[in-house]
Amino acid sequence: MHELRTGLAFFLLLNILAGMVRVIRGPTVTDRFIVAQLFGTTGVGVLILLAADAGRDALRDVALVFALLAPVTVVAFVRFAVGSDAAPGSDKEPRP
Amino acid sequence: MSPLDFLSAAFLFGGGAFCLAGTVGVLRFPDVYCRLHALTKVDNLGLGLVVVGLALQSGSWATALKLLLVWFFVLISSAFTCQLIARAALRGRGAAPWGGRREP
Amino acid sequence: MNPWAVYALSGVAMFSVGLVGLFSHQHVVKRILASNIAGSGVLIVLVALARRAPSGVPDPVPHALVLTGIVVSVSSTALGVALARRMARLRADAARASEPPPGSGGEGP
Amino acid sequence: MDVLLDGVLALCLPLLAWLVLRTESLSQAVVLFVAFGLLSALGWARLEAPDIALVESAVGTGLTGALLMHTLSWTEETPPDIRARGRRRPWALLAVAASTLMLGWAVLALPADSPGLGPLVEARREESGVKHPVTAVLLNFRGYDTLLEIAVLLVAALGARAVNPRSERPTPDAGDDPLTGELFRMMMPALLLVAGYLVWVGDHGPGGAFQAGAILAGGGVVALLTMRMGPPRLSSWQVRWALLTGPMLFIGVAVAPLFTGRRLLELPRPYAGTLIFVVELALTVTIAMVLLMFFPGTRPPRAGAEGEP
Repeated sequence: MHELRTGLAFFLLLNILAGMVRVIRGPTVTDRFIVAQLFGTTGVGVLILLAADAGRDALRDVALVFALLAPVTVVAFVRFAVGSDAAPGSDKEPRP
Repeated sequence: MSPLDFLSAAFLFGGGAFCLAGTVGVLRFPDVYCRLHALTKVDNLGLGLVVVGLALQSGSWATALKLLLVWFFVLISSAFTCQLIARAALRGRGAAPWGGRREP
Repeated sequence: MNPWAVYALSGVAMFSVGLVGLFSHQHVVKRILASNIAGSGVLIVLVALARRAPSGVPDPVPHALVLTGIVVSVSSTALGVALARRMARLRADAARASEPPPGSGGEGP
Repeated sequence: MDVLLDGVLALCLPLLAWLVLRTESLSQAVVLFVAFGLLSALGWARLEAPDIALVESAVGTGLTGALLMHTLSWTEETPPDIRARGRRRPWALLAVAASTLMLGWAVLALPADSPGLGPLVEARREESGVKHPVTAVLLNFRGYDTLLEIAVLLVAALGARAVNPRSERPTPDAGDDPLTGELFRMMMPALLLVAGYLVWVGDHGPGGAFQAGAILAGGGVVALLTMRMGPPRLSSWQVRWALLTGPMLFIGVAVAPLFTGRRLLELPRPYAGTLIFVVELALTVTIAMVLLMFFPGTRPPRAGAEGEP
């Protein structure tokens, strides 16, 4: 079972590396940020796979923290992408 | 390999397949909104199957519940992430949604 | 080539990449990123060396030092970024003051 | 399979670092830097350093990414350092390559199995009052480092606040947007719960004040960036007390043994555990407030020249 888990963790790591292509090629900032979020989730997957080994339970807390702090970067990105004059994501038209 | 291990291995493979699908989706899809769609697939299904697979072989309810908690938080943040990014892309940078024609 | 050596070499490579980046970029935020990367490289070398303990349990003292190192590097990054913001604002004010007010008097400095 | 995983991870860390610094556009560099933080957290996990992976993920990826992204709207997009590319002399590259090789050789020349200070810490761990060796080292055996580290954090927070004085308070109700509002309402209880858990678990497992403080600061940042909360103003007494509780309590605990004939920072054995826990709680509040003060409330400069950020 350890081999299967480590193999899958390695496979997910290859997924992260494959995602690098979109980061380099990504035309807009939003594309790059989407890939960063994809890395976050795949990273959580790798961490919980590694956490299943003996004595590595603390890695689940690391995955928990990753999952919790993902929105922080998203909100910062939204604030940057929408431009700071409009209140981020408010439905009303951005005030002049 | 007990039947439980076979089942959890199947779930793990499923999870890996969805992660692959999500990554390929983010690489191949033509515009921001399709890629967002692919991103959230990795969040809920890819990670979900991996979590279920690990919970099966974790052998203790506490670990299984913690894994489900991690997945629950990822689900919440992924739902909001997708919506916020889509709106930011539509309003801020004005990335036009893909018109359906094959790009070269 | 046991695992700790692989990470130690990777840390050394990161340190030199960060160093090169630090000196070859003019943009402030780029240099802050470069110094962060060089710092991470040093920390990875330190923890990789801590993992050589034959008893399998890695040595906790470098872990505590690196933990402190990461927090200090984050606070130095934050201060550097605050200074970068200040420079950008001063540059913007200077640009606004020097350019002739367009047509209807434009916005105040 | 383990060797493969370690090898690829160790290989692509410097590769990603080089990628971060090679890109021209700043936003791409910042996003790549967030991905780099994630991969280094995986590296810490593989190096059996869960504490550091925890701090890296909480502080490095969570807050530094948000801080850099937040700064992007201030600084111009394509930095004017294209000329730097042409100036790279071959000698400089040769010197760097030589020094890297020397460093690599020096690291490999070290003895392959030196036990380090692990056995020493293990022998004295009961005296420290906590079961987790890293917390024992951090807050008891080398409490001096942590005390000075808190001072560094305070100085950085005051410096960042001094450099951006005009942080006028954005109207908190400007962003009555249902989406981020709901996100904030859902996230805060989870963040508080996990922060409390991490402070408590620091006693016998990886966790502690820095990770918990960073998580609280993450919640604060979401509130700050969605205009639910103005930036913490130094003039309000709550902010000052929040900034001072941690260091003052830690200094108090450090100096108290002097009066009973012991040396500085020599925590009395029976109460060491509870003292450490109380100090960590106070430090969590301070660290959360310090990390929150790094985020300004000011608007980016609306100069005509810059136009679209």
